[in-house]
Amino acid sequence: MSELIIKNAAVCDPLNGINCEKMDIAVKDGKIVESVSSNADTIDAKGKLTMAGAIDGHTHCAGKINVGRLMSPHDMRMNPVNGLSGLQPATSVTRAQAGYNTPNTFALGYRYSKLGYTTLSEAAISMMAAKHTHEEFESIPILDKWGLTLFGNNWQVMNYVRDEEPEKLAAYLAWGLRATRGFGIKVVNPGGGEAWGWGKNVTSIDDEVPDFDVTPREILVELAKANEDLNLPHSIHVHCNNLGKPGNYETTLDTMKIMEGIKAARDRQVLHLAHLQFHAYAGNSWREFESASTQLADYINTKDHLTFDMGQVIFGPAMTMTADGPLEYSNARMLHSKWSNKDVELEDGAGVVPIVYSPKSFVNSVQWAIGLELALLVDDPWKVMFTTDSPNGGSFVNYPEAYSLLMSAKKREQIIETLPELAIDRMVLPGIDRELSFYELAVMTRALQSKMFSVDTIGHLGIGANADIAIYDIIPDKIDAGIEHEKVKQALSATSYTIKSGNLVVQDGEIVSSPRGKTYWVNASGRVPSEINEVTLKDIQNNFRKYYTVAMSNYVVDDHYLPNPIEINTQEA
Amino acid sequence: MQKVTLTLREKNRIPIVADSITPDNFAGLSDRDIEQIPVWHGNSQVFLGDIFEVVVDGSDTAENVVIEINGDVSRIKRIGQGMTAGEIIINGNVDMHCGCTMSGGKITVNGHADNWIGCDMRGGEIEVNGNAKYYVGSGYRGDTTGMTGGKITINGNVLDFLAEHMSGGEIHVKGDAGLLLGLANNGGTIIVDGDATMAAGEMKKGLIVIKGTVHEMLPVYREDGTEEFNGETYRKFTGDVNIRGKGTLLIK
Amino acid sequence: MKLETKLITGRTAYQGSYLENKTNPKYFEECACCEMNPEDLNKLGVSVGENLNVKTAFGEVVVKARENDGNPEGIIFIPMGPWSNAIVNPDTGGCGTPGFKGIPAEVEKTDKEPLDMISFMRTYYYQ
Amino acid sequence: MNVITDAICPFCGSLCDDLTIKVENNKITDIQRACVLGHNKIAGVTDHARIEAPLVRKDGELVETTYEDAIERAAEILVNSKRALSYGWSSTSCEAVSKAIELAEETGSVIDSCANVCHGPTTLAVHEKGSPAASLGQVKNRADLVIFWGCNPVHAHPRHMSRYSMYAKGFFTKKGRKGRHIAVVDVRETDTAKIADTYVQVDPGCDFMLLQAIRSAINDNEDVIPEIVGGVPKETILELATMMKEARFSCVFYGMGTTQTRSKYKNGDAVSSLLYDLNQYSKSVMIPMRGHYNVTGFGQVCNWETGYPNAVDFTRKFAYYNPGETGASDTLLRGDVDAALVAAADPGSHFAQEAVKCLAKIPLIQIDPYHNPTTELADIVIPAAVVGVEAEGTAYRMDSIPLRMKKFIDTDFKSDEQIVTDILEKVRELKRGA
Repeated sequence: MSELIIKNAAVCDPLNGINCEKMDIAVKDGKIVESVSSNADTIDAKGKLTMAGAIDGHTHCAGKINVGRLMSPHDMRMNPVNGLSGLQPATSVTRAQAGYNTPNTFALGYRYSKLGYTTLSEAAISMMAAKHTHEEFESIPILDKWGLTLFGNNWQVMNYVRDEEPEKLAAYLAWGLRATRGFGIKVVNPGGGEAWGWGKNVTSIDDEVPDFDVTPREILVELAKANEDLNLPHSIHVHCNNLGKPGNYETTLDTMKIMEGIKAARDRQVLHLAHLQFHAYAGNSWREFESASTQLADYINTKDHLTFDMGQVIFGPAMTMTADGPLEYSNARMLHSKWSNKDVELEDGAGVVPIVYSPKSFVNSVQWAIGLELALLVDDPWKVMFTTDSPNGGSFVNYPEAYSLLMSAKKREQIIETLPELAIDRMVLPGIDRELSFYELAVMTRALQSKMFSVDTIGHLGIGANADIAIYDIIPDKIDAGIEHEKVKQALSATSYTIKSGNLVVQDGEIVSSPRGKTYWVNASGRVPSEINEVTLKDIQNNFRKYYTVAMSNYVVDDHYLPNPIEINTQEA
Repeated sequence: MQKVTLTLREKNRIPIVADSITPDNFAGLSDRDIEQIPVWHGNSQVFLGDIFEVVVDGSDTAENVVIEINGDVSRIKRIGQGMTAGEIIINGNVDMHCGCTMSGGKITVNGHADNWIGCDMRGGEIEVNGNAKYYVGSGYRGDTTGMTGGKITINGNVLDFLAEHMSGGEIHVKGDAGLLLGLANNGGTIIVDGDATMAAGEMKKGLIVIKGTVHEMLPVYREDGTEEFNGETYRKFTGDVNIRGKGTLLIK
Repeated sequence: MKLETKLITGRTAYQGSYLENKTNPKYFEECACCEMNPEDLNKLGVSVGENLNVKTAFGEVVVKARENDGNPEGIIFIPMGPWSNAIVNPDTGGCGTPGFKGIPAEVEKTDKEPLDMISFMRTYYYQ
Repeated sequence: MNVITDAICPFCGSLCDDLTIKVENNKITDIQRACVLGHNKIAGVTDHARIEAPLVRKDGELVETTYEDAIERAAEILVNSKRALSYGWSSTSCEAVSKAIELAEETGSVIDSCANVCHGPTTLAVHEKGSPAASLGQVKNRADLVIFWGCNPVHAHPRHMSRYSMYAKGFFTKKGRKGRHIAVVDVRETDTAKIADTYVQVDPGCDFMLLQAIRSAINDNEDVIPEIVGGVPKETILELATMMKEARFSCVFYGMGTTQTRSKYKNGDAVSSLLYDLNQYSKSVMIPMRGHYNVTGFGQVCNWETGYPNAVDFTRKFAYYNPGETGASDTLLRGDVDAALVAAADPGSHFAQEAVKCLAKIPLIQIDPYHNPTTELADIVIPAAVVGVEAEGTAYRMDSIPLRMKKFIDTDFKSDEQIVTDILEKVRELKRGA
């Protein structure tokens, strides 16, 4: 029976409509409760900004990040963000840490915790290598995790879409989520990954996928429908076609529009667009490259069926990693950089390419602006999830830098002044004076995630929620974030206290304990009629017999890999 | 002027990592201060005074500090790492990473140097009066820019991977070089008075001159007439053609 | 007569089959041997099963002669194992990995017998 | 009788997962579908001479002791060392590797895997250029051209060819071997070369030159290629380049012939650069032929736990990595380690003589199921269960696909994972006492 009371906190908890109000928070057995006994441990928060533990809803923290590590031993030595990067020796509480964009698992856990994060959503589980993702999850201390399973280039998915067999499609998705212990459906460059099997790509949602007689449009729509049929907690999570190409905003708009008619099974979006910044480019070539954030924001402001995340760019070295294999090859050719590729039979692919975003580059500067523009031009913060698509746009350790940009027009102005003139012409950021409040920041980093992933125990501080709490050294009513942006950045870089499931894990910016986290997964098999399940299983078995190089029984992730599971059953929801 | 003399007390086998031996760190310190600077000996921390007899004469700023090291320091790594000024004279063989990341000052090795001497060098000067081993003036694992400035002179021979990923500065080897020197050169100048094998792959820009014989010329350079260098005529090759490189390779 | 060759070492299925069974005399038989082109054997006047002394800059070892017409003349092959590794190039080249292939080696006939595993380890490594 | 299907073979990096094992009274009575290497290893669990009990060297002879005593002595050696080497961990589970890394960190040791004498240079090549790779099923389902460069799967990976590469039939490759061109590049006509469609014989140590020449041909720079490169005529080089450009999907499988020879990691680097250009014309990937069944797994675990894939030096409490300095062979050749822990590997057989001499001089702890040349040098010998036969655990195939190895029979021997856990606990106890 562990009890804790946090006194005099300035609580910012949007899901419960609380905006920096002075309150006490009681914790018992890892949950937030009404009250605790007088024996409870006490933390005096002294009016400090107190939020639920933050949730990174789109990060690359396990799985192909290991390819990034292998490509960049120099990243381990990089130390641009003091205390949150570089080589750090082991202590009596912590293991040795290394890295910046691709830190080791221990550093990931400790550093996210120092920023006040308590839950991570890995953006892509490769089905066949799912055990790997779960092994890394297990090795990341403190935080809870889940992962989204890649389905957008899967042969069986494309076959069912082509053959118009929505029930079997749903059955296969449920099987796949169970086999990989995944949380939701991730779609990356639908159809393009299969084309990349032959070194090709698709260029619009209506291109035909070679050999499969389907289009990205059909894949997207059918997956979205099946997602709702299965009553999954999250919507489909889409990385659109044409990422990173000038003029791609039209493909992005097309993708948003085809989802308008889909009916949500739950109180949430039917489409989440990942790292929208990379999909918000106008112009027909790199010379004409310019921001299309207005075009996208104008559309999003009139619709309620979708959410997106920023994919903010941070100047400096980053590591791009994505299931979008053809994109990474063209990145590598364009940047003359290292290139790793990893196609997975019958399923999907991946690529990893290092990048440096330079404020001297006109393209990089516009990219930097677009992420901020999208977050500031979309009126409703409940549609905007904060991310850098870590480490694609930049490492998560730079989140406080990006927060302070969102909260201070002055800081943005100071940076814009230093950018190439051509870049300033191609962005809309200089005309935007909106500054986000702590409340809005809490929406984008906590509350929205709770809603869009339908996990009601995290992302807020109401009674019954998990006691995942971040307390920052900021007195909200005594600071003007617009002016004192540097102070805000510093305070958000290291919590005074991070509490994970009721355990104190960070105190005064240092790790004080390192408990194990839990892994969420979604069991949707209850939504599949048994006769459909049977015929679908026959198709799955057939694929294993003929085409896979592993046996079906060795493919599925067994309980061993989830020692602390949280199973979300969609039948019960 | 401040002269610091370090005399090795006893030769070690388990490596000592002595990146603290730089004029920058010693400037203005007394012998007692220097003796108390911690260094790693294997997995335990010891002090410079445990390893060396320390004699200090005078006190001055880094650019006027001369450190003389006596004894066989062939198992003492990282001497002069990151130094910005002053001078180090090593009277004996020295272990790996000597003078790596240095940006100013001078290191003289009166003996042989081990691998990675002058890696990631930014400026200053290194002279080795014996041989040096692998990766002289190269970049570290994963980095795509190695040495960017300064000058390294090796009066003897060097082994393989000389100046990998070099992108500035100058290296002069008076003896022979091993395999694959100057790989991925991006703006540095490398002169080898002796022979070399498979020189200069993936050169983007820069100059590599081999005065002796090039064994096994890589099939990635296009012959482009002749060029004078220091009063002598060389066959000029341009490449690496596969990366549309503009590097110049001069050979006899 | 001495033959100047280049030594290649590596896996064979036979050596691999005894990888977890190295006290077995078959492991010794499958490793303490040298595959050569028949022409090279002729030049040395050695028949299959006779003994060869193979010497490099890094050591020497006695192994049994075998024939393999897949080896070009001048290239000899000894399966990986204590015998081959007594004569490979230990230098890691600044990259961590010794030179197990392409080592200049001098081969000649010998009357000495190859040492079995335990005798070999004791002879080479017990001082 | 217990029949275990889809059993995973714990021998080579092919990690075949279609074996059927029959067990009666805790004895393996039948092994189906394994190659000779896998069969001998699995059958050998009962046939071969095991290390029956923990051993400790007294007056030059190994004498029996208890697990407890051996583990305590091992812990003492590690705690008292200034810089110990922990080596091997490639024929064991990822779970054991993870514990071994924790032990190395706790004791301020250097830890390295068998990649040190195998595909270590491949890792260095990835640092330079990345790795354009694919899962083996991509080759099975798509490849119309397979190139084996410096590898000999007939001997080293016998079922690779039928399951993944040469003969495998897949969705776009229904004709199997008939629809697929096989090329071998090697210094000698191996048994793999003998069954290939094209055999290119390169002079020893000239792989780098040849790869550069092919790259020049791919990029239409034929004019810079001389008439012969590394013993290979220009005509053949141009043919190879055309073959690669015209293939729909090609894969270069590369082995020790590229890593252990002259130019070392630059050969893998050159393959990668070649593919970087080739993919503008034709899909092409490269996959290393990894030897030990879980040497890939060591690299994976070590990479996510420390940031580096092997050769990690914890003497200064943080992870420091630099093959050439922190590799197992480097440390032994320089004699700059003062104790060694060897597990699931046999450096006594597979290291160069100079390195083995150092091992013979320092306190050496061995964890292994079998008596091997390393045992001859060891001071403490701790017998272990055979992972993949007597203990379960995770392993990664050569293409980094993870599989969970099964346990076929029970044993009284401790698993590697358990032994390391016990040593780690004892080390912590000793350090607390000190």
